Amino acid sequence: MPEVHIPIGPQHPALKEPVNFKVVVDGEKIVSLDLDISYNHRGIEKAAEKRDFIKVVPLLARVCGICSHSHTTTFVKGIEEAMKIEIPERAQYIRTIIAELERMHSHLLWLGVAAHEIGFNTLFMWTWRDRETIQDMLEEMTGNRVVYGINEVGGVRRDLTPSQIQAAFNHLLKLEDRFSKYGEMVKSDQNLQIRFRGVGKFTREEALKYGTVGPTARASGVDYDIRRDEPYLAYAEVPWKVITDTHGDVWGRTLVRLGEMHESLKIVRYCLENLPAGPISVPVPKTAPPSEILSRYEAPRGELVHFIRTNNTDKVERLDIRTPTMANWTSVAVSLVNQNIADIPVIVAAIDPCLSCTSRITVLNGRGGKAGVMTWDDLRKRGCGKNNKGRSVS
Amino acid sequence: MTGHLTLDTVRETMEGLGTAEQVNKFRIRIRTTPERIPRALLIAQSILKCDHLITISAVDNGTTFELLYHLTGPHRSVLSFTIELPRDKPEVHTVSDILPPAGIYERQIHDLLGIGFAGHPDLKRIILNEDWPADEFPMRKDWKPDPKTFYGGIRKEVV
Amino acid sequence: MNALLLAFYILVFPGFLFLILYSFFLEYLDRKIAARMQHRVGPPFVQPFADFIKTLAKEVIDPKGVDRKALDAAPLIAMAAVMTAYLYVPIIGRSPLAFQGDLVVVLYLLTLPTIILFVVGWLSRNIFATMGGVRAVTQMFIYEVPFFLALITPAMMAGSWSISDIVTWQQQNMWFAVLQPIGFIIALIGLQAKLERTPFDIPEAETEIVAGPWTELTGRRLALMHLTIDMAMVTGCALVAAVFLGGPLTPWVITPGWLAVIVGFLLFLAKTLFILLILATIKVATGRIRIDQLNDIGWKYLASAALIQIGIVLMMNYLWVGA
Amino acid sequence: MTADSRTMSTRLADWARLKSPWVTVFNSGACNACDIEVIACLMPIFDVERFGILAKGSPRHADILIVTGPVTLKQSTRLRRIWEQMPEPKYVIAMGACGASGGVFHDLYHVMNGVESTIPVDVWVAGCPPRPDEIINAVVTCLNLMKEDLARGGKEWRQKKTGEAPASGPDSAGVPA
Repeated sequence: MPEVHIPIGPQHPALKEPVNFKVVVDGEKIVSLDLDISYNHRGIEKAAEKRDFIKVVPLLARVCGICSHSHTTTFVKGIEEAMKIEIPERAQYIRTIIAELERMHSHLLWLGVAAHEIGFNTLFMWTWRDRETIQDMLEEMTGNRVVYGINEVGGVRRDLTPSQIQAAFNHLLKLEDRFSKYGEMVKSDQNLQIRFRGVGKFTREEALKYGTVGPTARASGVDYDIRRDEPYLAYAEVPWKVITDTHGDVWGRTLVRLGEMHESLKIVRYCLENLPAGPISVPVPKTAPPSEILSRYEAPRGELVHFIRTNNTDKVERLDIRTPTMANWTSVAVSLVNQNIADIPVIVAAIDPCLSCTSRITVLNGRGGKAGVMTWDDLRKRGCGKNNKGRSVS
Repeated sequence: MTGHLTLDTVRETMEGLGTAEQVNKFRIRIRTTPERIPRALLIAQSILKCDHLITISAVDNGTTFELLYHLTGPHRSVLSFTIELPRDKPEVHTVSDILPPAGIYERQIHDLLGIGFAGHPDLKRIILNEDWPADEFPMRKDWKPDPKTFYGGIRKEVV
Repeated sequence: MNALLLAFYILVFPGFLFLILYSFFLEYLDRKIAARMQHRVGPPFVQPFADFIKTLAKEVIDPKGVDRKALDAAPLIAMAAVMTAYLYVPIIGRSPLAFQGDLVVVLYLLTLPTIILFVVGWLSRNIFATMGGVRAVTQMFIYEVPFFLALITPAMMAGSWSISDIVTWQQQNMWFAVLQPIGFIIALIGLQAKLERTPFDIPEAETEIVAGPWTELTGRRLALMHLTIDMAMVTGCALVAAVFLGGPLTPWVITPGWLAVIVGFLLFLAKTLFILLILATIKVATGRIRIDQLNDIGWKYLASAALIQIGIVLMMNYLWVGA
Repeated sequence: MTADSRTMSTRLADWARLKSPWVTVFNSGACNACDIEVIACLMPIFDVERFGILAKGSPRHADILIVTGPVTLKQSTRLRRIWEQMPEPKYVIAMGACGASGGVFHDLYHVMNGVESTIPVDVWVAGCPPRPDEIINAVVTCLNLMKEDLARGGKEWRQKKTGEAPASGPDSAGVPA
């Protein structure tokens, strides 16, 4: 078969979000690949410079729907560090609970989508059905199923009542045996193993060289986790451990994420049991002193970094968001070369891309890290543009 | 777990390249000049064993452009190399050969702020759409979207 | 069988009208079982019929530079092939049109829909459709050989190439599912692959190449092609039920003719639904495998198992005739 | 309902169109909160398959296009093309605050403030993100709208009533009346 250019995306059933792969294939094997991720760029950083600290939090909660709490916590944690104020212990615990619940529902969502990528819809349905229990918990605590506006500079907006805590304990019991059930099911299921083992594999050096973060890196043995390296919120006091694995392929990432779900559940239970009493927020000055903060946070997908510079006004002088998926895209492009087309959705889903966060980068093609990128116009001239009058599949 | 890098070990390894100062318990900022950045990063990568590039942040503080290279490693502390670029000709050599993920962040900075990266394998347009005018850089402080130029997208009436 | 009764047999009762209604019912049952196993409520009873009528009434879009007439004709050819194959499968007793060798004719006609899918994929000039078409044909090479072998071994034992004779042979002796379990399993796997259902739905892998050969089909073409695949499901289930589970005949002869017909028909329904249950469970319990993995599994395990089955049948024939 | 002047076959076709609406989701630069809520509708708890709603990959097979997100500049060309690829009769549901006016991303430099700027929209859903049951309610309103359109032959009567410019896409004359 001659060199075939296949545009996959931005409208594609496998991708829950708009990403475009221009894949050059020989038969079923991928020769070179170019990802174009910039469909979600909305210009959030420019808008953040025009909003004061109270109005910017709802905007940042909507950078990405699945990890909205991560973005608000990172920003708010940075501003509090700039203002040098200590928020009450109870607010720290509530933020940790919501953060870990978000990690659990994000990993469950990922497990379902990964199973859907290989056509195993039953696991997709079951995992998402159990994710609804976490959604109910989040809705009881924060008032909204997905984008929960519980963070504000100086603490938390809503308090946890004893009845909510009791309801949360019952939910956690139910979730615990569901997680262990999925653990056995995934480990014993031949189908997942055939499609996941040895796919998109890279070693520890490659993982570090291409700058992978989060479960993708921990699956190759890289032992980085911001919750332990630079402890924030209540992670210093809570007994938990970092899950790492040595497989390095999609199968390893599945195991890491399953382990992390169990850890998150333990953290939430611990935080709910010894939730300290006290106020939930602290009055905060309107302006932040001039300073430069690199606020790092362990989002479900990896290391999320907000670079904040304040200059004695009530607005941010510069906010630079680097999202975990952005760091993982290099590794995807490199690990996709000479795999089969059928594996593209699996490998891409393995880093659990959250494109609404990324919306920033196009990546080099696979030949030895050099960047030879085809833009949309080259494709239009060469590939799908010419075969029908503006009605081609984009 | 190896201990955090102390200020004087960093000062001693970086003695000719720039001044170091401790920002907070985890972060040390090193101020250098654009020419020495590739050498500084090589030393950080080899001697100080910083194997993970967190990100490259770019700031337009009205007068000049500032670039910050944040690195971390198994020692768990963060090194931030900061350089300043003149506003009229912002040019610096690329570091994507030393740190492959840098190729990504540099492309974004080039697109949003217009900073040139010499020697970058491919510096084409990334995050703005295809019809965005080439000379407009949205993240610059002095940039305002003027309604006359066409930035892309299709209006419903125009088919 | 005079001409009027034969026409009624072909056109109405166990003929085309019943085939269309039964294929809607089987699709409904398939989706309902899959939904119930996934803890969902599942579609209402009329859903397949509503889908068919709606897609029939949609606008037909022809991408630029596409051969309209060929794309219109392809689904009709596939449908005709499956319908004629259906006539030779015994539904309420020996099929009146049975002749020596109708097993081979049915097997050949059942492969036509896959080839038509490849043609449709090629005609619709869309990269996804062509990829899907190529995959459909490569998959066909892999599962056809074991599927044919699995269905020929009962013919060897029954000593005749007609499905109706195989059914009468089973009436006197044992069912072939009991005599040749390996052949029965391979036939089920082959049927699942022929209907391109989940472990083998590589051609229209929804998450990889949008909808495979179906991408550019719209309006009545989509409706007819979808109906063809449903009819192929009915014919396939009926074929495997007849060849391996004894079809509509009972071991003891029922004297009044009309009672035998009714009992035969009920037996046919029971066996096809049983096979559908197996296929639906396979569909729900597995995920899609890659085309190269299917290649290994197909040739390593299925083909060799089919050959072993033939060896066993030859030995049994020799002993049987010898004893 | 006016006296039923339509023939038997059109009444059957209209009944079928209401009974099996196929949906395709297009993310035009959203924060994917709306997307996971739309997928949550397909899941066991809210299960839209009991109304016959199926999520289809290719726009060729879909009747209703659910657009999430404030249309970014880059996505508006794709959104337009996807909308043109859908066979008649087609309907568009704009999701949440972003679909209506760009929501929290209103007037950002890379956003086109809502789906209405690129393609004609039939149903808007409130909420950020709207809950799955609100999404199902939106599909049901869309079906009612479809029922009235079919009874009056096409979408023109709605345009005349609201006085908005008729959709400039391929008009709905292609529908077999």
